[in-house]
Amino acid sequence: MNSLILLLILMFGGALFAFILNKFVPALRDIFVVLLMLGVSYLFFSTGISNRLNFDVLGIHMQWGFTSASYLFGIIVVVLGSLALIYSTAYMKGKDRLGYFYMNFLFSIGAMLGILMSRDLISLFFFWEIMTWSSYFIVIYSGNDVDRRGLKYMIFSAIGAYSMLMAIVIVNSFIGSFLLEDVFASIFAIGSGYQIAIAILLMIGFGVKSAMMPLHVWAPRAYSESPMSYTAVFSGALSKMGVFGFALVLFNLVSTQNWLINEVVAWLAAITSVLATFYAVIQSDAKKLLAYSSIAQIGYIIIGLASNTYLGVMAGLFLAVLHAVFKSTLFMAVGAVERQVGTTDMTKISGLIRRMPWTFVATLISIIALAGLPPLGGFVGKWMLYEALITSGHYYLVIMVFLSSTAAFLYSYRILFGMFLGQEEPEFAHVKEAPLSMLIPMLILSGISVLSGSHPGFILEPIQSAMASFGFQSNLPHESWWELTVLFNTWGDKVALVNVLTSIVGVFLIALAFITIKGYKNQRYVTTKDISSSGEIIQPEDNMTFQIDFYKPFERAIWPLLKRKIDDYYTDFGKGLEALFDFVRRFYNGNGQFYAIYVMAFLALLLIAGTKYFGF
Amino acid sequence: MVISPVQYIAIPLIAAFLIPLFGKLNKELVRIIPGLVLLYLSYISVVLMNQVISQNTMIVEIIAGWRPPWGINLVFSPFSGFLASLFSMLGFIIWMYTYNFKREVEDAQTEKFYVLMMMLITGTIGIVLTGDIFNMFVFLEITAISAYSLTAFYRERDGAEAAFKYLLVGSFASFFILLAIVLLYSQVGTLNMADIAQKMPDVNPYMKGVILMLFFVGFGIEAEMFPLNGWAPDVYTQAPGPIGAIFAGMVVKAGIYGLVRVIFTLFDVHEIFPLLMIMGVITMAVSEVIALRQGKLKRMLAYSSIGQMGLVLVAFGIGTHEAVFAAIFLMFNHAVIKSLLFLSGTYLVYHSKEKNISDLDGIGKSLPFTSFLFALGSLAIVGLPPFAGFWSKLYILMAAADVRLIAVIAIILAVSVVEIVYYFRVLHRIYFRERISTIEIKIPSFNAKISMLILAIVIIVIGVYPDLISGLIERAATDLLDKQHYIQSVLSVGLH
Amino acid sequence: MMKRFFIFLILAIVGYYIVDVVSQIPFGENRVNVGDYYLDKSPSELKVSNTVTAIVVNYRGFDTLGEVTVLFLAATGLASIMFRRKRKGEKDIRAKKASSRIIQIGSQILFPIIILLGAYVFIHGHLSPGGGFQGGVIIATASLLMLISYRKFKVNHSTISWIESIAGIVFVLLGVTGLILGKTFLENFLPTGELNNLLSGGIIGIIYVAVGFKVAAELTGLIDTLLLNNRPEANKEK
Amino acid sequence: MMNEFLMISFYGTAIALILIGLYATLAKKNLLKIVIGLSIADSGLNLLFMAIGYVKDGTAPIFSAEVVGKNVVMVDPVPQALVLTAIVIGFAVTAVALSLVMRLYRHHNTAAIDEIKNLKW
Amino acid sequence: MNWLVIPIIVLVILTIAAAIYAVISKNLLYAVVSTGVVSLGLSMFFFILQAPDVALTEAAIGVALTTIIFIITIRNTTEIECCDEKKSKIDVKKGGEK
Repeated sequence: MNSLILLLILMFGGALFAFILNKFVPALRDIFVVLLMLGVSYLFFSTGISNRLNFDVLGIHMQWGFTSASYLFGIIVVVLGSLALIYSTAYMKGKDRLGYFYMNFLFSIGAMLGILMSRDLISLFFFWEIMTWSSYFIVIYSGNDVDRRGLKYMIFSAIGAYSMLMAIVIVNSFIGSFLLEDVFASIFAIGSGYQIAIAILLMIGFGVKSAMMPLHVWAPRAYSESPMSYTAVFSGALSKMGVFGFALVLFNLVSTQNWLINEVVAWLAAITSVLATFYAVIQSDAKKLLAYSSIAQIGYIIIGLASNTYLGVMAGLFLAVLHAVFKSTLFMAVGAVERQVGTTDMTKISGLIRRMPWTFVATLISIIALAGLPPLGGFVGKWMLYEALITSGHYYLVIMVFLSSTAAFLYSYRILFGMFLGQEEPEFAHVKEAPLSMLIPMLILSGISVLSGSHPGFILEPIQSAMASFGFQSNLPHESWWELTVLFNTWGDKVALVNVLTSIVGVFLIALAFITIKGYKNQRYVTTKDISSSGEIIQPEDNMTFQIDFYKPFERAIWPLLKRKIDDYYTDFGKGLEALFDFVRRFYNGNGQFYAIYVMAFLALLLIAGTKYFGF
Repeated sequence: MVISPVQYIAIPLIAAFLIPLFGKLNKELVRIIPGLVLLYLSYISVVLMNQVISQNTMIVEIIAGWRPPWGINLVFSPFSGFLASLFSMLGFIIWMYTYNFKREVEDAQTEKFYVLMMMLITGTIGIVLTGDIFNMFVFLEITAISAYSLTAFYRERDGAEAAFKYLLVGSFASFFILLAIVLLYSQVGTLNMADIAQKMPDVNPYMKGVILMLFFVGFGIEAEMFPLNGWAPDVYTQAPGPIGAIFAGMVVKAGIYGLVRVIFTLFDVHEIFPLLMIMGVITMAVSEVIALRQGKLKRMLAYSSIGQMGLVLVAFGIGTHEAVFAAIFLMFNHAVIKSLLFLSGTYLVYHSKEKNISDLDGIGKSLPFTSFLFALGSLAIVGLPPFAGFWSKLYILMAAADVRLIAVIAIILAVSVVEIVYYFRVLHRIYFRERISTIEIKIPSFNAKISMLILAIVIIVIGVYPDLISGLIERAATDLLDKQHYIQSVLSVGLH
Repeated sequence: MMKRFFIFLILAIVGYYIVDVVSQIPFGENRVNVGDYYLDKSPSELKVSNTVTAIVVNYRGFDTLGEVTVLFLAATGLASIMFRRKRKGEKDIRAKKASSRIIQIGSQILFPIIILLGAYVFIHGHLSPGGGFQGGVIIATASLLMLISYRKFKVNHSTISWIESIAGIVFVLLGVTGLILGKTFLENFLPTGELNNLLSGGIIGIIYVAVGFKVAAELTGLIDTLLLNNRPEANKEK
Repeated sequence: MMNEFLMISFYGTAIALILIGLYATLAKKNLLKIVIGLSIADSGLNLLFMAIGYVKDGTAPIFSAEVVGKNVVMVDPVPQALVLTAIVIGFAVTAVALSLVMRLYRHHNTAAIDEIKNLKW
Repeated sequence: MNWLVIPIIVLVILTIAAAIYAVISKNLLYAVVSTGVVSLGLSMFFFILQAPDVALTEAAIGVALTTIIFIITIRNTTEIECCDEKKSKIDVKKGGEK
């Protein structure tokens, strides 16, 4: 049997089996899902990219198989999927409806693999929808539907998916085939108006999943309210499907004459990243903060893709991989805190560094990667992005990205400080470190983050072959843009990243040792309520730590931008529609005689119209 | 005795006349006999369908020894045969569901229930099988009268009100169809559909137009076209649960069959297609948005059903081979999926007086199996893969795209979003709310579970492997579009 | 008022088109149609002098089967719609008070005569105007007469359903017999006899008798069901 | 002349009955009036069909002893057979309708159709 | 055949008048009886149209049976057509109790 089919059968069959297993032998469930995922990962890595499967369904020709591009994303999916499942076994312990949870978890991972292996639009859509509903079922897993987040997610996904479907059928009506290669080959032969419409419709579809600006409103709550073990995959891998789709559309379906599309997308992404960063800053809940941060980060990625330069695309893809790594680490870390402490409200938690040191380490590394500070991969990615934008002359975009990444420092700091540093509250004294099965995935991912800083080449290599399969060839003076541990730039400078890393880490370690030795004796524990005030009488309930309202001034400054959320417009629109629908409903007024009158009136109308217009 | 299409009518009739007698012998027989009959019908469906497909013919059965156009004949063509087989098999599954349904109803009523239910199914089968237009009217009346009575079956509901509305509008339908038949007879002097189709070109176009409009309205009422469907939501709501499934799965389909048979075969006027499509779009849009605002489960399902019928009309209105294929596929899918929804939904609101959606809060924990099947049906009906509904919707969109009906595609998809919203809202309530209502819960009986499970398996299997059935549907679509073949096959029968 | 005006308007439109169409149908003209074939074959092949009967029972016998079924369903449906749980000690009362003696005696005399008339009508269905339906209705009228005039007159529902079922089954089985004998459903398999003879027309006569019994039984049952509920005080349900 | 007169009177009566019946169904609020309207409209339709099947100077399509062998014009028997069916079906529908009226009256204590709207929207 | 003219005119007028009366009459009993008259007229028409079978059927079903079941229904419900303009429910009740 073809390993592609086997992969899908294992995934979906395994998902169903996990559901059934949970009913009868719940003890074996965790082991089963982890083993299944590991087996699938093995199968995935052994599959390779040359495998092609052709078949017909209902007279529609379909083709499955990985390309180097989708393989890259596939790696993200299986790695994150396996780690998140391992993490899940501890994180979800003791919750109910686990069979349901794991079933949908595996469904969505299987669907993602399906999306990546589709070489035709119908299978792509098919798996896209499976991914949508299975993730929806996890989003609403935790019960009370605050703000109807699940429904919102589903509505937006549906809008996106159906605009995709519309594009797909229109493409087919022109080209007569759903195969991606046929579509790519002949898309520019059809009318320009249709071309643009198709590109836009497809991008709406992918934009929803990657939470682009006007379509992002579902994301914050969906990310923050799903179980964290799934959010790691959701934000890490699932949103990358949108990125993958964007790449497909931008590189293959938008002709160079329609460069405006690229510009618009880039600008939307830039606005997304700035606004989402601002929102992230003013959140007090770590999960929501990370959710907004995810949206902002995907903004960078899409800016990179839309820049349509070799370096920009590379930066975008690099950031995509990296984002998957560090953002899922962060979600896992927050999940660990949530599980051990019971809350993720940063105004309540503080000083967990002593209680959960390993979680802290993972968070720290990921935060550094997120903020784009030098020794780690985030820096590399952002550097490449800036360079690409500057060399291609997108100066305003550079300003936007700069604004957004500066603001990102604010929330990066906040999440680190709010949860781990600061005064230790006595009520958290009993908190223990997260169990091993949660730590290991986090630490593995952190390790990847570190490596990405020192050896970006191991990520850039698959990216380069992926770009080749997207149709990008290096057109630059250098032979190569990177070596394993060395970063070049347009101007011919070389930076040996390992040296940077080792030196910075060395300095850091020395400083740490120094502080520890020097300051250990002077340390004094005070509670957050025990702070001397300058003549002001402090009430016991006043918590004076600066997690609270620390960013108030900043918030006040950006408030005009954020006052009216896009969400509110959607809500008003929905309300208006509902009122309209209620009006339509009055047609069925309950009086049977009116129904009979409708019949007669319709007949009269038809007789007039029929004899006049239908040519009888 | 050789298996022949007339047994579709004769066997249920004998059984219907026998049931009152057997009811005196043994109460259980009353429940069992319809099942046996429907099982037998399913069996002959398989045999006949196999014959039709393998020999690439249509079976035309003469009745009373007079060949068409003088006698009545039954036509088991790929299209009508497909629908007849669908009805009998679905009927059997629904019978299985009703076997232990509402045992507390009096014996005398049980007997009537089964007679009426069986005749409802037989009536729909008769409508699709008959080759004679007046005979179709008679079967329409059989269907209608059983439907009126079944709608008013429960005394504690507002069934009588719904039934009266249905009767009022349904009488208009019969009236218009009969009027059309009368005018048609005055023009062509025959009642056989093939003969009419053959003679139709000679009729003057004005007369043709008026007759077609009368048929259009008449069958449009049965097919739940938009301004004519006032009765439908009430009827679906008030009828017993399995009967709702029969309405959604068979009665409407029979109405649509009548409509398309008249338009495609009898008249063959392509000018009417845009009208059919426009009415379909309006029907779909209006009823789906109304469904969004429903607070009662069955009413929501009813409007959803009407909306799907609108989609079927759109597909027929496009009129290409691909579109007709999609329409028939959707008819099949909708019959199966909506039956599943009605059957499982019935148990979800079994003891609820108002049948409110809010009564479903948290019922997923108490009724896991039924809720799961309901969820599956919901996913399928909105056309999410990997369930059956996806392929038919895809094909309709493809057909629409091929003739560049971009606006229609947009409307269909926008309406699908609405559909997703209201179905997922229900699912959310089922699974993710705490149960507060104190309404007693009814666990489905074993046979009901089996019947729902069969439907669910069909949905999944067709969803994953649609080619299982596409051959039959392909033949059905070809049959519907090939008017000449129909005429020839019918009129040449019995010519020695 | 607006509504009424609107109704007049749409009725005027529909009426206009109906008039327009119908006026194009020539009146009294002998058009070529399937009727000619029936008029030609019915006396010569089926030996049935009443062509309408030949059509109703043989050429379009399937319609008649459906029609009988419609009546059967109406009776069944009506009984199901009117079904009401009996209260304790409630008796079946069809009329509020007994009719006057004159009416009673009159109906007693009339009853057998009407029954005979009905029987005559459906037995001679293939010879003269009339047939199963007309005869059945006439018989039903007779029992209606008794039901109204006698308070205690009871219709035995068991008997009725026996008659109904057997008559119906006879009809279908006659059809199926044709099928079994290698002919078609409802095809005549008996010798047709001589034109204008009582024993002519093959199975047509038998079917019409069955239809007569069936219609009579169904209508009687139907009226009885309606009469049983003829009690305003029983109607106060709520 | 005679033919036109017959045509106008038959077709006219039929259409008049149809329209009167439909009017009653659409405009009258009483349930019974609605049913009466339906039955009148049906009667009109039956009359129309019979009138269409009429043949000038035709006789009833019965081959009684005096007619056999003579060349007589007969009216079209098909409409007669169909109308026969239609009448019976109409009666069946009327019966069901009336039983529904009775139940509605029992339930709502009114026979006005605009007061019976528990089910709407 | 001219002798038929007058009876036909009478019949037409009678039938249509009865139909109109059946629709407008406030008393349902009268309306039902008028419907019976319409059926009777119709059955005459059928006779004139050389359709004795149909005439017989219409006479038996339309005139006798339909009228009777209508009357039974009226006895069960109400005799007076309700509130076309603005009569209240009380009138209907009275009609029912009669």
